[in-house]
Amino acid sequence: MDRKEQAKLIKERSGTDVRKCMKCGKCSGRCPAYAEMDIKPHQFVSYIEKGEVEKLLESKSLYTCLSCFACVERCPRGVAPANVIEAVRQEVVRAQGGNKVQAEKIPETINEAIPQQLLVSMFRKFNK
Amino acid sequence: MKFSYYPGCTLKTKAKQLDLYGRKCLEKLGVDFEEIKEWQCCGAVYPVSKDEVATKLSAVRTLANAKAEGGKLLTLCSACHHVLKRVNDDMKNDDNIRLKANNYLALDEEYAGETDVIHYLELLRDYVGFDKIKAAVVNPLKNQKIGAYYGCLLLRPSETLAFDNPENPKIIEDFITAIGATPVTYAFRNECCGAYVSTTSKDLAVKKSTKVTDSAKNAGAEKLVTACPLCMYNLTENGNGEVPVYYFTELLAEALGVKE
Amino acid sequence: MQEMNNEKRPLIVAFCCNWCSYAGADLAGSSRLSYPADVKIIRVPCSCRVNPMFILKAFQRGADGVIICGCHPGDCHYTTGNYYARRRMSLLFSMLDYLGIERERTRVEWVSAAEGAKFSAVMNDFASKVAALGENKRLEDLRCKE
Amino acid sequence: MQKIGVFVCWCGSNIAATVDVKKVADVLRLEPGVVISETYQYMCSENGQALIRNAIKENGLTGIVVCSCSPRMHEATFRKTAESAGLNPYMVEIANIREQCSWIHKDMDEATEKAIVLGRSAIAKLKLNAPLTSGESAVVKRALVIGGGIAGIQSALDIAEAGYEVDIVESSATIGGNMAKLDKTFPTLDCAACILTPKMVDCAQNENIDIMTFSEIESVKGFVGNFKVQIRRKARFVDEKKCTGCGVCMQKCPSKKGKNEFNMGLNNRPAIYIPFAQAIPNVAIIDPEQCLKLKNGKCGLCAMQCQVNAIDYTQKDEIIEREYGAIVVATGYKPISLENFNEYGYDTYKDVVTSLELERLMNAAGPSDGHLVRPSDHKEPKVITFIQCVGSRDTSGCGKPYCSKICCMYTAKHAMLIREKYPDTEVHVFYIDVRTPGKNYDEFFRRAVEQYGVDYIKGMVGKVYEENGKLMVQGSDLINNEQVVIPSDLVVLAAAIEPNPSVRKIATMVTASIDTNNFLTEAHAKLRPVESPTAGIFLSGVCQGPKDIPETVSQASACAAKVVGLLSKDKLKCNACVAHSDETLCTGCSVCANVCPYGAITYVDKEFRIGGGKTETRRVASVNEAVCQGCGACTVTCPSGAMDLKGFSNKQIMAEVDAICKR
Repeated sequence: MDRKEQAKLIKERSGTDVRKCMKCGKCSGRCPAYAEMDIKPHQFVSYIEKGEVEKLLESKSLYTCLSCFACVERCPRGVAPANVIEAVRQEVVRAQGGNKVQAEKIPETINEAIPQQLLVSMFRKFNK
Repeated sequence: MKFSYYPGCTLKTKAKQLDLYGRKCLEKLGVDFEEIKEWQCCGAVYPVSKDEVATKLSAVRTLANAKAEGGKLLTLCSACHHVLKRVNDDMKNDDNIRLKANNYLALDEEYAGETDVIHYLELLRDYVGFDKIKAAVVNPLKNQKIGAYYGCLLLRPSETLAFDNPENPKIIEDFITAIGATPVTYAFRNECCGAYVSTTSKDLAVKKSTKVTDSAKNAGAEKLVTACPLCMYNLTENGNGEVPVYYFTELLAEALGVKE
Repeated sequence: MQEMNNEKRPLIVAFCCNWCSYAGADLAGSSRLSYPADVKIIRVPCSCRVNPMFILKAFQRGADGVIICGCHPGDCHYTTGNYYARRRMSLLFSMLDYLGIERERTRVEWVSAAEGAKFSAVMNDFASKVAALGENKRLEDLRCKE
Repeated sequence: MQKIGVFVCWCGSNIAATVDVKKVADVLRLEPGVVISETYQYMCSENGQALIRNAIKENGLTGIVVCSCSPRMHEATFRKTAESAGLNPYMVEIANIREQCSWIHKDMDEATEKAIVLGRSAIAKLKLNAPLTSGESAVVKRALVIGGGIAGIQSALDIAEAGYEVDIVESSATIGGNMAKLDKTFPTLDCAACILTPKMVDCAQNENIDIMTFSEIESVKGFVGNFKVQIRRKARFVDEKKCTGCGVCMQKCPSKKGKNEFNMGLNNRPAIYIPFAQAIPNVAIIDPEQCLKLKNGKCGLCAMQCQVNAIDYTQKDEIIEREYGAIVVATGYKPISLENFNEYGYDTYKDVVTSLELERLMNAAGPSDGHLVRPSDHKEPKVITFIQCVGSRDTSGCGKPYCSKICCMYTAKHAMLIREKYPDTEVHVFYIDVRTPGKNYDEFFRRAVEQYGVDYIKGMVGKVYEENGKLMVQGSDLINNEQVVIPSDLVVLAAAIEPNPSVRKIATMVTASIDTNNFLTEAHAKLRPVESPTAGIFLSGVCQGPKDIPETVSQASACAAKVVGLLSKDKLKCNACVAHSDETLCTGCSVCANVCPYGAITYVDKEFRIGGGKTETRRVASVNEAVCQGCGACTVTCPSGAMDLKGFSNKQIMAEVDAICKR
């Protein structure tokens, strides 16, 4: 699939209209994980609007976005940057070898106190 | 009015206190409720993507069951509440998802978001009333300075969750006042603790949780209350360790005198 | 030329509001943008002046198509007239549909005083669609025939 | 028996090249009722008109059809021609055989045939024409200005200068509006009071101006030239004519905890007060919610102290009625409520203020006498952060979708004034775009950056929170691609502005149209920007759209010019093609009044003879011909067919349809 097509697909999956963005940067001003992101929330919106997905697919931000929806909540234009990040993450984890979490390694990373819901969430978010 | 009570997986295991005290308090307050029959997993995270339907189906089953039982679905875990409420919103407003979900499930009666998804705190505020709770308190938690921790899942996106003012919520503060304690407001009570990445990026989770617990401590909070098992785990495990975190139902049970 | 006269041409009545569409038609004229002579314009102050009876009358008298042109929504000289027209016509058109008058025989278009080109394009398009449908016999009152 | 004359114009070769004008004239001559049918090269020329005039006189014509260019071009010309020959001007019909025939068709036969049809259609219509006369109505030579801000003041002054009487009705206790609260004005930095208060005094002293403060519009009836307006003069419990404004009462009043509205609630005022030192009228007013005497009957100190016995605790609202020829709406604006923007902490932190509050904090007559201190601890702020576009350009539903237009400039002004007066203060401005079109505006903004070293940060703020006694402003710096956190002492929000909420009620009363943002709609966005589509209603200032002071003043003066133009006429000529109702058919159902955009239709009870010497009284529609604009919406909606439009009657249009469809 060519990149343009892919960008279109991601746009549709996100369910948000990135053209409404007025480039104010409020999403990135609000983001609690900003420092841990190589590509920032407002850039996700901008790249998708331009149809450039390559950088996004390799971004580390896909795994540092906290899915806290602070950016969605406060966008003055009704754009949902978190939905765009999620749509790109889906693009990655759905591809072959895209799983972020290896089931075999689980015992090393978890402890007894982790609630079930968090484990399920982890697989849902980061794996196919 | 009868409420269909939805515990969810975590309340049956790691968050037993949340469930146990929740039920005891409902009985004490005279709320008519029953555990919803054959409940399934809520789906754990709300699938944001528009092309995900299958991952929403288990939530739809629960919602449809609740509709058959009277249409009032009572949730306690913030994470479950978030998923159920948003899936319900999709079933109400997203034609594509509603059509596909109904086609998949082939329920006896088509489901179109008729159920009301009500969080336990909303029940206390809107159906019981904090005044009534105040009157029912036998053991007021005097002299306790408690910070409310909302996190993300109950508040955002406010358009769908419609829980409280997303930037300046007060429902848990009102709850704290009702049980006789002193609420402490602090700036990061609605900021994310980073629970979702606690398994994959521990550093980030520590950073975020510490920010929240520091903010609460500096404002003078002695303890925090939450409704979310994920936040509970993360703030306890990755926070500064100086402010213990409790489920709000536990404090409610204590105040109502039903804690063993 | 002889064939032209023998061939039955469609008859189209166009109601144009005085402030936008009639001026748009004038502009089409002064820009020499042609459209079929089958289109005959009746000037009304506003598209909301068009009584559904006029349209029924036109069909009864043998018109093959009727088009109503008004100012763009929000631009009505009388503020809201075109909104009334739009609502009335959508009701009338569904009734005509029920009577078996093809949908393509009626139309509402918004043409501003600056849109001479649009006026001409709309009339060309409408006339060709109506011509393709052939004669309108459904409502024609034979008693009106000479 | 009708005698119709047909006149076919060649328009040089414009028509004659593609339409066989001779043939058209010959065919139309055979139409029943036609007694003469002529052609001429230029019918609109003096000779052509003379031909028509002579034909009318010689043949005793009852009506004429001119087959020529568009009626939008020469209908008025030929109506005058007819009138000069003694024919009613509305007995003229035009068949448009140029724009809608000769110019768009190439084939001569086809064009000629169409021209004949158009001519026939015009004849058919003409046969049903009736002579019409346009009505006239007198003009009341007095204007009403609703709102006493700078817009209303300027309009009133200009109208009064032209020699007409004006009433200013202002809902608050003084005129002056928002401008009176401002400190300095951009781009010249004049002090607002220095340029406004002389104008306020002019209003008070001008014999043609009557100022009614603390008053509201109760109802508006009538139409252009003849409005009847009821005005509620609210009880201020002080006799305006007696009070001298000495202010002793204010000093003696024991109830001093009222929120000082003029200072945006930043300090307190007594229950009896004069809004500010330069208020016009400079008389006191009692806040009944706060006055001990009015609340529980105990006190009365102010009445005891008043030397002129101006205090009257028994005063009641009074409603007066006046007549006006024109109404100017100048209701102005207010900053939006910030309840949807809790992320900036306006409700939570005392030191987060709006720009209008900052104006008061910086104003020499403000709560801190012009010494800029923060509200919480009255200390001088060392770091001040401005946030722009708070609620402007917001389509999420929390704010307003439009740009408020004035914020970029006043924020630059604030930043500059602070840096000038307190050079050791750090000033940051978060902005999305800096919009400064206008004479000397961008230069002004650049001065803030280049000369005064104000730190402009392109990006929006996501959150304001308190940490260690500082307000932490967390936002984007898009140019540096960073998230910045600025520890500040004072945060200033450039809140969006919205039309004064009272404008909705007023728009309904005067039937002026209003847009989705509650701004009044102008008759034409470009060509009639100061008039409402409703005749006689004029728009001045921000009620029509966001604008700054220079623009407001220009619009206010433009508005006054339009009002003076109207008031200078003794009579207004009305449109002759108006609706009228056939009272024998009308059932008084009110449907027509509901669709009328002008409120031209009212209902009257009328007596009708029903035979046998008996009468019955029925409610029937009555059209005010001075107000009706002749759109015809009512004619189609009328279920009984009683309503019709003169000049475009049902029968006339049906006849045109018939003529066109006849093959």
